[in-house]
Amino acid sequence: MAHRWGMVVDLDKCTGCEACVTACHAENNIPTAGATEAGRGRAMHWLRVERYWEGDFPDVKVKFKPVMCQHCDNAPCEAVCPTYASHQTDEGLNAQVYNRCIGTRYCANACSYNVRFFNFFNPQWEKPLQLQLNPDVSVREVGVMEKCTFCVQRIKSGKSAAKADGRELKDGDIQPACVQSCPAGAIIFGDLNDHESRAARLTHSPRGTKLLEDEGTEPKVTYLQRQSWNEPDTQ
Amino acid sequence: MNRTRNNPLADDLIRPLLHTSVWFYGAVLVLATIVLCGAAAWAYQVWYGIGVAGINWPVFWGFYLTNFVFWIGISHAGTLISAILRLVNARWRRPVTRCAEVITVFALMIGATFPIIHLGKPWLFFWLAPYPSAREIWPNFRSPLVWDFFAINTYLTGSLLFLILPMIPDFAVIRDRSSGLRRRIYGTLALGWQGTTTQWHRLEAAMQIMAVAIIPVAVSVHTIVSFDFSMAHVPMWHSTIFGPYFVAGAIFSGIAALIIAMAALRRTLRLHAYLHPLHFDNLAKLLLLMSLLWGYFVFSERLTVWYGNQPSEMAVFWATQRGEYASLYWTMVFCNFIIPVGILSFRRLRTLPGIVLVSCGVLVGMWLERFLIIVPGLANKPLSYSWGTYSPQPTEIVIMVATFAAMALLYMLFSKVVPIISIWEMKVGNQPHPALPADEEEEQQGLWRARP
Amino acid sequence: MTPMDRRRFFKITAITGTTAALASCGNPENQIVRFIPDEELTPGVAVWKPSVCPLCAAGCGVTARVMDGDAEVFRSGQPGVTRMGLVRKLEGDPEHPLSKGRLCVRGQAAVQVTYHPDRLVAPQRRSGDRGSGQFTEITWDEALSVLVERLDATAAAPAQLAVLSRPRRGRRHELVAEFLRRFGAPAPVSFEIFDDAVLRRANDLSFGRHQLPTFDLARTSYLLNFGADLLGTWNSPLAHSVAYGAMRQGRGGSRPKFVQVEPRMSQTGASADEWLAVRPGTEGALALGLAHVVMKAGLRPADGGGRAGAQIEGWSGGLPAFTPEAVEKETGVSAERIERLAREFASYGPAVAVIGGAPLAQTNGLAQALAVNALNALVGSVGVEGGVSFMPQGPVPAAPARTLREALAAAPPQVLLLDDANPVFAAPAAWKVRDWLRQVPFIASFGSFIDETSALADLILPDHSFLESWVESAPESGAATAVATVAGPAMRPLYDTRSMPDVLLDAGRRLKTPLAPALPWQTFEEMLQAPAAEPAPVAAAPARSTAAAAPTAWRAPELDGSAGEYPFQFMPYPSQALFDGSLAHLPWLQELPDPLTTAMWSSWVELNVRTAETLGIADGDVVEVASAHGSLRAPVVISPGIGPDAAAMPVGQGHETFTRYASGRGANPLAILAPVAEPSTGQLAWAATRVKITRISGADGSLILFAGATRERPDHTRGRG
Amino acid sequence: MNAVYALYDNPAAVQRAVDGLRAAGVADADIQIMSSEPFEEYEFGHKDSASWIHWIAGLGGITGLTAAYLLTSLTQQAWPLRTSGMPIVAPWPNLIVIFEMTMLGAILATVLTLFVSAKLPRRLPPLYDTEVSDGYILVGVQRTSGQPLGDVTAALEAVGEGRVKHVGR
Repeated sequence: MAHRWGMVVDLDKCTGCEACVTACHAENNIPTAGATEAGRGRAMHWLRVERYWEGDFPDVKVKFKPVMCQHCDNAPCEAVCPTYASHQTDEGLNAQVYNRCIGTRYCANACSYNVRFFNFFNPQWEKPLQLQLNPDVSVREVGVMEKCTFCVQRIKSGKSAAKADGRELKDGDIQPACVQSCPAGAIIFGDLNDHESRAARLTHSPRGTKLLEDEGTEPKVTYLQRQSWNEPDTQ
Repeated sequence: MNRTRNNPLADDLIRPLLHTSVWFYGAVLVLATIVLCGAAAWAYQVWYGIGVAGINWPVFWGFYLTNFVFWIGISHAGTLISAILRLVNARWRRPVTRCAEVITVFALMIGATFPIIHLGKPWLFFWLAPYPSAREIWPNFRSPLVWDFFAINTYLTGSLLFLILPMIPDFAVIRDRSSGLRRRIYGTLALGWQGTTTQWHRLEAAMQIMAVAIIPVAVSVHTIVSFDFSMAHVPMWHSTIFGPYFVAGAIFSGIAALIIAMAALRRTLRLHAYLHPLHFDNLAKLLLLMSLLWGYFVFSERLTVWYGNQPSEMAVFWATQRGEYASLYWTMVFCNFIIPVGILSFRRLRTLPGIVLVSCGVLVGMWLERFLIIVPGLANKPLSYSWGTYSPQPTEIVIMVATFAAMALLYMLFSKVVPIISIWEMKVGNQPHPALPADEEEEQQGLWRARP
Repeated sequence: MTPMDRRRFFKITAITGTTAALASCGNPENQIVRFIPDEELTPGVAVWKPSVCPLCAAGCGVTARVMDGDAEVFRSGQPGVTRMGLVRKLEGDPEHPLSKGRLCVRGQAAVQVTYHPDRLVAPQRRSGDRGSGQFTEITWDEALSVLVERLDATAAAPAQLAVLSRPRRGRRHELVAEFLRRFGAPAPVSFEIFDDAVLRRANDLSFGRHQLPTFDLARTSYLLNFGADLLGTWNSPLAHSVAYGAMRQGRGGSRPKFVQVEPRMSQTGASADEWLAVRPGTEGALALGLAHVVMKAGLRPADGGGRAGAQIEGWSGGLPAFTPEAVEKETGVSAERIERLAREFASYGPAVAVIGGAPLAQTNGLAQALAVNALNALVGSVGVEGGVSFMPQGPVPAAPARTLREALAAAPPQVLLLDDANPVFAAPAAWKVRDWLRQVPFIASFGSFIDETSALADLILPDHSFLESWVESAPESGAATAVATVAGPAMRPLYDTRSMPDVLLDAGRRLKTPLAPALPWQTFEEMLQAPAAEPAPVAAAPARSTAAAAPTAWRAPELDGSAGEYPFQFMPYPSQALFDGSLAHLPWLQELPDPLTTAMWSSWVELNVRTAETLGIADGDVVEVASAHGSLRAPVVISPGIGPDAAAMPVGQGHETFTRYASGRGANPLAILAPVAEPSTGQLAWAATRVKITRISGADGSLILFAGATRERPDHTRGRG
Repeated sequence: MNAVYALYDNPAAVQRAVDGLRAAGVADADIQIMSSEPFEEYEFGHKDSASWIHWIAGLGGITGLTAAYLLTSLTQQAWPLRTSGMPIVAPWPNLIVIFEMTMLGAILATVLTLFVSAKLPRRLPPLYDTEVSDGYILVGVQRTSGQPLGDVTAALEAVGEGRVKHVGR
């Protein structure tokens, strides 16, 4: 059976530390916008940790929510693309084909989660920062939309490594950069078609919710809600 | 009834083609400079990247798409109105049709450049066209942008033909009345037109069919432009009212543009004898009707959102109603509803200056309407963490100004090469009844009064 | 020069086998020197090499992903290109007991240290005035002879040599200390603004361990944290976070409770189940209040506190001064809440209390730490599963004899060597570090970048980056077992840099009067491979000696500046991304949205919502923050997570000179701090300054936020509108 | 080729001329009338009217519809890419493209029919007079060289006004 990649984010574990954010930058050659451009809303974070305040001082709470491309089954970004740059792959990834993108930015508008980022200029790495670039990931040129790929390069190399070793792909063989770095282990990635995988099992957790569920986008990222403390029964 | 050489009609209408004032050259120079500035701004943007515009995350569409919708809206002045008037055989349409249809063609051409200007990679714009562009993949027919391509393509083709076909007999007139190079040029353009009864009949029949065909196309064009927005899950975009709302708005702004163009023509080309107060008055009544219709749509849209009380929609609602965009919003309501209804409802106020003033206001208001549809929705999508804002940058403003200059320039140049009022249609109009002699009286006296 | 033909090129290559020059196609001005690679890498295939993250004291093990690539290098005074193994990404080392395959946000960005565009590629000699930042490139031979000449000149008065570094552990620091000792110079001076000397001192008193504690978060059932940003920047944040993940989910039974007590919500506080705002500097009073309730309710006997309890005045009498009502008055936490928390803490063990960061950076810091230690001891959480323990260690390296404050009080030395410390930026302006340094006749820096302190140097001897050199760490906390990590270079050096320990060893050999006895190693690598001293067997549970020390009384903190003139307590805090400012040069970290404000590339002052309202300040407005010792300007972020009489500000920005990414950006809150110290350690009490705040102007665009709105459901519904 | 024509300045005279020519036995198809405007109020203005042009337009529309249907469905199946969970051949969006191409087909067919049936473009034939553009109406008959035109000339002159002119001969 074909793979169907999915992710689970345990909000009870997430500490908002943003290790995933930098890991994503490092893995995926995401350009740094710089202060001026960041001030004009051009900072690119394929993965961001949303923070919301609840209540007022002193009874205040904070909610962290890492938001990346939700790889929706019914992704609103796909159909609106005139060139099929955005489409669904056989493994359930919401793919963005950079070569086919002409920069209408329609997909980014259609995306309910605002997880698509646009190359307003040709990306630049001041020498020798280009040496940090990951050779497995292409650098996107001006006018191209980009977003979280679930580290498709890692999926590919994980599959080919398993094939080279002549074995089946196991749960946990493939870890996107954010999953690998997450100190608290709050992000879990796996094959949703493999019912034994951690991701598949956690997807059905009673704590599981989808982001903006009522938009009907059928995301493949599940958020496990934060729990509250219940006073244990003291004998 | 003298129908031949002594009739000043053809002379009047061809005169602008033969005599050109210094003012014309001056104006062309100024407008062409502005257009070149716009071209330079675009070149700058292509060179450095679309980032020189003010668009950002999450407001990925800004001035360019606003202008796109605005100009496509303006294009609804011409062919659609002209086709409707032709079908209902409104006699007063005759001097109006061509100057209206020209607006359609040029506005469409200008409007259609904006989706290209706004592309991240404009050098690949032709990938929107239906051909197997990259790796044998055809465009995605599910994308409203591809629908746009088809709709604009059909409407532009139709409008262009609708404009050009009735020009052929007029070219023949110019051919027959000129000599030398001009005769050869217009001779070619006239395609050997003789004016045989067969030709006249075929032309009339073709125009009749085209008029029937172009009306649904025009309606579909702005509906499809509205689909660019209503197909996306952006708060206050995803609305079924958008089709008719956009079409009504388009006609509304189109009529305003037509009134301004006609007033300008009347003054600069001294066409007082042809563009009568009646024409303006009729168009003003149409404008009033569209203003009321627009108000009705806006009210319906706002009421349903307010009543529905969905948080993400209400965020946009309040951002426009009383937040960041409130000043623009209320200016829009003022220009599109309060002023037009306030002035055009009263016969006494429905004077030429009044009508032109209202029309200018409507253009401003309708431009703002498009801006207020596009930007606040994108800036306030459901995840409030990703809310943003937008401010236009010089490149966008220069390009926008340049397109207005381009419209004026094209219009002026057109009026220099083609009679802006269809000669033969005017003649036909004169056949059974002499047209409104009273008007001419008034014109001679330089008076302008509302007609009883 | 005759253009080199192909045949001759091969000949030279064959003869020398190391480096050769190749003229580029007939363009003599534009020569590309291509160095011959000397390592075998399969193109496109990644190799993983271990390393150690040097960015904070935690000492986490990392693995570096190395792939080949063309690098522009600078070798032997010549720029050129070579194909070499390049580190592309850092990951946590799965085998490492601290990182367990994970890596924190700063560690992820550490790779940019190596590839920073403003990294020094060769030794530099000052060519302009001191502090002008003008340097000229020189060769290592020149640089070393200058250094050795200076050292020789000081040999007559060896006490005039000083080294200023960070208080880190490990063999590199041992080497430096050894060098100084054999030279006859005093022990190194160490400085780190966010050092935990107060906590080490308290642990020494309470538990006989001069060491930072390790918390068994994974198995605790109740975590009570007084102000420590333990998931963000404090102590061993990565190890804490790994354990925190296990604590939250991933073990059966009931879910533990996490209570955070602090005056300003930190990233750690944001994850708490219960967040208590407390008056700054009164955390200890709350801890004692809890202990009072526990003892009074008979949940635990007073002697459970043991040695730790004995450190607290009035402990054995049940802390009569710390009734819930009295503590409510002191801390602002309601008496009922204190009662409830105390019962919870004592009932749902294993429970652990943590203190760190700002609560200890007060004049009463030691008493605060002792109070929390005693609370832990009272509920029996010391040395048990789910409690607090101390990592077994080898003989703890002798604590640096001198703090920077002590050194500043003395006359400046003749020769000062700077290693990885930037006190001109990180010490309060009131310490006048810059003036002191200007009086030092000769300063040499081993830094890779020109920062505020090395800008004053006469000589810069750039060190390798950590990926290019032998690295090691000997963390003092973060795991239950002893951890020592050593790793070789993950890649060859890009530039004409040299490992600082090797330079010291080399200089030592070149001295006119050799070191006596001479250092036994030729290189740092040799030192690392030499057998280290066996770790002394230390029981996981700390020994409880009964050594009596005078009990300490908790007293309210003394703040600098009168409450009338300076109404706000100023709370600088280490930034999640930029830490103490030493990471402000890394673009990834500059562009990282702050977890709580989402600010990037900016400085800001956090003010309470009502405070801002009273002062007529809107988000982004620029204010002046003035203490009795200086003032700064920064934009305001209005926050619901801070008390009305406090103003918080992240440390990290405000560099004058620190590469293109950090220079001239934002303001440095450390500069305006009062030179108030915690008396027992002399550590700067960086949370003990009062400030006043004046609105200067509207938003000037210097505050760059990533998020558009701060609430998930802003009030936009029909009824409210 | 030779031809004779007359220029009249009012349509009533033209109608009389046409009637006269018919009476003289000239076939309707041979009578050519040229004017600078259509005259729908007169019988001669309805010469050659035909309604089949509408059918051609309809045919054009059907062609456009078929082409659009094939274009959309075949290309979608040629490389079946999934987007937004929609079916590979997505009927609703395709209807829009089909509609536009239908209308385009009808419009193009109409224009094509106009050009073909009105014999445009062409070189201006000899039987023409630029005075047509001044508002005169031309009535003429053209015959192959050598055939006499006396009957026509007589009929045209019988109208009593207008100027009779000869071409060729």
